Amino acid sequence: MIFDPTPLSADEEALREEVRAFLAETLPDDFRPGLGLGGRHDPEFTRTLAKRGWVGMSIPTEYGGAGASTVRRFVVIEELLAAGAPIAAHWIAERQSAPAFLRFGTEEQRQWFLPRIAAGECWFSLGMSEPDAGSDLASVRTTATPVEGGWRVSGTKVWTTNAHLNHFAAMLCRTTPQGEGDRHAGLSQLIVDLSDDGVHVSPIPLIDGEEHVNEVVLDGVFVPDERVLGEVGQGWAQVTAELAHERSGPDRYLSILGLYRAFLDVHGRDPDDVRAAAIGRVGARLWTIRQLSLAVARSLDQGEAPAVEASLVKDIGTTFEQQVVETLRDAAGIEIDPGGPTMFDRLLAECVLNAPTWTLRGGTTEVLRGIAAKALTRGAR
Amino acid sequence: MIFDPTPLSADEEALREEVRAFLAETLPDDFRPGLGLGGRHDPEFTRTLAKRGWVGMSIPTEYGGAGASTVRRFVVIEELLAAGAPIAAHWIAERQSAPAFLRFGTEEQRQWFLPRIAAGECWFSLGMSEPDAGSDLASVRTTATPVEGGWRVSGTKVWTTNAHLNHFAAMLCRTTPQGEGDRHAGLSQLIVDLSDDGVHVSPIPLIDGEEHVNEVVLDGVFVPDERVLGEVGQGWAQVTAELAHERSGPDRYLSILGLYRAFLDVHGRDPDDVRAAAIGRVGARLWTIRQLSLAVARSLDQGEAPAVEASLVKDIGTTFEQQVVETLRDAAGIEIDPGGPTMFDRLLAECVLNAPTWTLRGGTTEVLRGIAAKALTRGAR
Amino acid sequence: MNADVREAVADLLADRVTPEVLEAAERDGWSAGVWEPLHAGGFTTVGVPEAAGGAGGSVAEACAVLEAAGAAAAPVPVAETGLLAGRLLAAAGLTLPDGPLTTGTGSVTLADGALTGRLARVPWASASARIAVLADGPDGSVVAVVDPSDARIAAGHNLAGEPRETVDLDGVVPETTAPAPADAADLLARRSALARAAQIAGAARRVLEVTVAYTGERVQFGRPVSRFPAVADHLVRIAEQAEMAAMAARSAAVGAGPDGEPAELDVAAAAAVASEAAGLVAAAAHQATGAMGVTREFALGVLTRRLWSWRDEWGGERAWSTRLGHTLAAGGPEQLWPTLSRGVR
Amino acid sequence: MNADVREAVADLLADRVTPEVLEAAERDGWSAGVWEPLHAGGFTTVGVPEAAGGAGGSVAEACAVLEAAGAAAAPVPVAETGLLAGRLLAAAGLTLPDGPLTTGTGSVTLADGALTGRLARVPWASASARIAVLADGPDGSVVAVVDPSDARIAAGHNLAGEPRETVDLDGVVPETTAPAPADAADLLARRSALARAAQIAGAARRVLEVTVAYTGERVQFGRPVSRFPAVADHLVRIAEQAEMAAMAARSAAVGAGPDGEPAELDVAAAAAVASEAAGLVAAAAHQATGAMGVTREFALGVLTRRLWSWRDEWGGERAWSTRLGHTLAAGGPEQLWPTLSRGVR
Repeated sequence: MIFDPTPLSADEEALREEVRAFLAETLPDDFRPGLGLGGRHDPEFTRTLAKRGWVGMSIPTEYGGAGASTVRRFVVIEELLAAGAPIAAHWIAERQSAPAFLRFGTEEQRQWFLPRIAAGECWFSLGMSEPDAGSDLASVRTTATPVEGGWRVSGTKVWTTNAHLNHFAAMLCRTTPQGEGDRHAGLSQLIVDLSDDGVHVSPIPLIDGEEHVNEVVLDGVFVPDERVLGEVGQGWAQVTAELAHERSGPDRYLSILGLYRAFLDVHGRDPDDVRAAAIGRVGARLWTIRQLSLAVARSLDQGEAPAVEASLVKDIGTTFEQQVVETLRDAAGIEIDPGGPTMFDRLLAECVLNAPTWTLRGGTTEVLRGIAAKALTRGAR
Repeated sequence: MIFDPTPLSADEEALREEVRAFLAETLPDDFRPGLGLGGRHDPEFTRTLAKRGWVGMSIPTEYGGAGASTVRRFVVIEELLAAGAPIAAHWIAERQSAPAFLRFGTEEQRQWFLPRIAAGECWFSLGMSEPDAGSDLASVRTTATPVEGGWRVSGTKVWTTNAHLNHFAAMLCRTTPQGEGDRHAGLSQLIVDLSDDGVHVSPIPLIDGEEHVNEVVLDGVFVPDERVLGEVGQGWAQVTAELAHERSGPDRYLSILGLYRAFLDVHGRDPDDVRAAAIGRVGARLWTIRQLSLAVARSLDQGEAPAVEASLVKDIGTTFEQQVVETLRDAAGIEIDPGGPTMFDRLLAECVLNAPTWTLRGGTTEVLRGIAAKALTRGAR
Repeated sequence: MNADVREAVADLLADRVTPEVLEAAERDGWSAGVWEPLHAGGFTTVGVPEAAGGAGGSVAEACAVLEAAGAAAAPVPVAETGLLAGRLLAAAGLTLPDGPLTTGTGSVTLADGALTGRLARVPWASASARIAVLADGPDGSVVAVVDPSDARIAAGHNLAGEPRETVDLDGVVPETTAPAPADAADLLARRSALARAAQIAGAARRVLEVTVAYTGERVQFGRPVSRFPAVADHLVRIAEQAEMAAMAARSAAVGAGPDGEPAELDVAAAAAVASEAAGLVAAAAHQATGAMGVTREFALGVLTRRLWSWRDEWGGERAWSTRLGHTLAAGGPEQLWPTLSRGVR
Repeated sequence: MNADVREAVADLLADRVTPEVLEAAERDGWSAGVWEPLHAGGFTTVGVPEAAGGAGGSVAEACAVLEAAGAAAAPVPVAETGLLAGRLLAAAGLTLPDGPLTTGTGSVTLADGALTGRLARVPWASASARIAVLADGPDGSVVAVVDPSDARIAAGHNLAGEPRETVDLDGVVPETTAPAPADAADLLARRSALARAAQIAGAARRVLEVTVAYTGERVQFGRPVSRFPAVADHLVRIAEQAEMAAMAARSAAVGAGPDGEPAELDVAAAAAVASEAAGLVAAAAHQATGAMGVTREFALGVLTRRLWSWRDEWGGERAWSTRLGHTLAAGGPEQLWPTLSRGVR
């Protein structure tokens, strides 16, 4: 372990400038940056990005993508997240679903889904969590029963972000009843069309007052065989591979950039030493974590599989994000005012309410540390 | 749980003033306060204290003690620790051994040991830990074999503070070979005379350069039957009861008082806001934890058994002490200089090197939190 | 005694502050249905002398009420009516108007019999019958009683949806005025901070109960999640911080004595400790309860949104720590331990 | 490249820095037996141009040496000889004297050809062949070379027993002087802080190895203690902080480019991150290893005493964070992200 820092090539730097210029031109001056899971759901913005080739960048050109490296995608994603751009519409489709089709999908699925994803026209949700399951993703009770030409799916999924807006969800289902043995056996991923009549989506209101996550009840939804993703019975292996994919990207340390920038704007003019120290603390760690995350991306491009490193970086990143909120709040020394006059006021309120969820996405702190601890102690024996 | 604050009576306050006046008179002006385990080993000081009735205070008058309440003892101990007075000679004898004799000892043992402890003439060490045992105190390998009129003890004890200076140690020994079942069965406490020829004491040098903890090798030491403490085979129950006794006293939050006072002296004159905040943080928590600790003492006097509360207070206290060292170091913003010109320089160096041990005494953080968690979740079902 | 008060208020609120009532209060600005029985029971003016129309009792008893109200997340100005506005009026020799009261900080001037100025983030202003205003008059500081309908009030909330409104006084003629004691502003600030510390202590304690119950019932990988060491660790931290907050708030309150005001040092310590505890408790509880904890249906968010709000109202951890630090530093090293070990009265 | 350097130095030091050598070095002030092979291998002046008598190479390669030296706890002035004194001399156009070198900060004046003033906490002053002194001369800043035997040197140490001595110059005639570049002091401070960050990164990494090995071997309650969740958690934290320190130090070093100096912002970030990591790593390692960890015989204390010392030398976490914060604040919100996302070169 322990990566070396990786420089960006001139090409990669040029790409960054290009994205930056595009965003400066496109986003309004008083734009309120989105935090956390990548900003608001804005189909128009997603399509505009797609026209530039910045959606589904790592999809090969033969399927309508840019066939870009992990690092080039990193550069674009980083700028979009840094600006808090409204990328929620294509976020899951591009980060999770496209790679899954490439690894596990049929040629037909690739040809149908990937060009649509790259065009920003096909949006995905995740269908993993179930009520009372928590981080125990294997305790799946949603069942898919084989029927003529496909499967009939019934069950309930929760924490399904933007299911009321997106087109599809890859749902983890039990395709063979659970036996005595391996709890991970008998699971499969089925692509459910969220516009199907048997799909009932209702919002789960959160403490921040938002209603973008949903409960999705599947009431005998028919999924044809050609919409099974990967192998029947291999759902668990596929899902864990996907989770590893989403671990260490810039979304693990940039949720707070909007807040940080607003702090500088509102409380960072000629700051006293308390505020300066807070600004410096956040900056130093952000600068470092960014290099760690970039190093993981580069290593993926070099064909390595830095799963443990990615877990560490994710844990470092999300812990950092939560600390930043506390550090800046303390340094500001103000009452939190959700309707306050400054961008910092409003973003601080949003961050305080949302920060608890940042360590839940993509494996809780405990799960991540478990993975890392196992690798560390295995290395030693 | 959750205690009410308890006021001190006029009598108790008067006692405090008396101790304070005594210390002001007795300790030299440039006195360097002892940290952590209660200051230096000074038989002369211990005897002087004993003449005032401040050693073994809770020993009943019929055995030569003051028969004082837990709170009165709290008051005296608190002042001694606040001053960093050199009380190591009688510390264990008075905190652990005297209560153990009262609870488990024979009348003969009480009459022999207790007056000597109260006179400051009989000093004890603890003989619990063994090499490679860590917090697993039950993995005792020191064996006591029955012989004519007593026991013959062989084995090795470690982390035995001041065994080279003290008179006795209550050694936890295996008196029945370990069977398949309960690892805690077959243990007994034997009072070993540390001046015995079979006792070989050698120092364990620590990273702070001090040599006050020892390895004690027992090489067939004879212990007569009348020096068995409590019942043969009940050693485990006795030892855990003792541990509970030592949990939540003022030694859990006053290790750092000397450092704190020196910070005020050296870096606290007209402090900037960073240093003022540090001073206030430490003060606010110290003030609060002291009330918690005092509430435990009062509740003991009222016949309650606040074992869980005591664990929480100990955990809060030792965590606090470690944080204080970091808080004051950060606020001072200096290089640590063990031979530096100020008392703060010297105490900071000592604290940084010693702080790691503060969470080890009397049950590690993990053990304490385990006790507390069990009680919390039991309460809920 | 204090325990009896806490229990009485807890019992009274137990079935009244339901999730539905809380949702309604966020829409309506407060809950009359919660206020009425508290007021009828005399709990809204505990700590205000009977001579001034209050229910009498000490600051400690008032804080006992606030602990219970905090634990229940009661959406009513009970702190504001009694310890804050009530005692402010009483100290100026005024009699309490009936109904909910509030007060706030800001710069207000009394000239030619009319008040001009702005009060920022006044709790429950619109819902109050009267606002007690501390103003600069021609002959010094005065306490004035204002009808909120005479003021311009702009909406505002804290994270918990409790009203925190901007009150503009553009030449408002007060109903009554009286000269304020010299230390009125400072004592008000102390009681305000202490009130929030007591509310935090109550809410933190309730968070512990909610979290212990949930993690004890919820089964994952075949056993209650409270048995997982990481979760158990969170529970212990919550318990520790709840104890710290409660002991700090109670010590400062008891230290005020039967008729007195809380000491500056005690309030500073209590506010600093409770403010920090609020954040640690909320974070640990959400970490322990996972996704369920952040849903609006679950009991936790109601409490944590209050903890996140209250910890900074009338000064947060850093502000009070800094103030306390300057005071302790001014006393010098010799006075440090005698000051900190001064017992509660 | 940097990895090769690290490995070469690690191999060279592996059998040489034994517990006995370390104990002896604490008594004697340094270890000639460790110095000689490092010096002979050219590793003590990496990063100093060959033209000035150094071994050449970049700041990044010099830091690679320091990481390995830090991991081995090598009791010799390798940072001081190369990156600090060596480059200071080279920048003034001077050629390096042979043997260990050092430098320090303080107020020193050159007048009538003689140096007067005091340098505080100079590392390895007595053990050095020469001290490079930055002084105020009549025509501006100069770099002067002093023989330590011409100075009055008062003993002093850091927590690890490494010499940190007070050097008094009472009219000492230097061997050589040369005008110093305008930014010599600032660049020296940056390289000094970066050097310690690199040493911290190396030591932190080694702490991880030592702690993982010990907790993996040590059995308690029938299984290795590294399997206990609390201990495993400490191991992960150590790994995370070691990664942070290493990435920060390496990024700042690589950012200096082939011949350049490290950027202020990079050094500030690296120093702040490494300084904080040092404390966290030491605390977690001692928590994981318990009583054994604090004995002088065990390998951990050698490293943690260095971490506790190095983190504050040439400025600690708060000092560098504050400096970085003022710089970032001066750039304003628009420049914040462009500045932080500037890649390493």
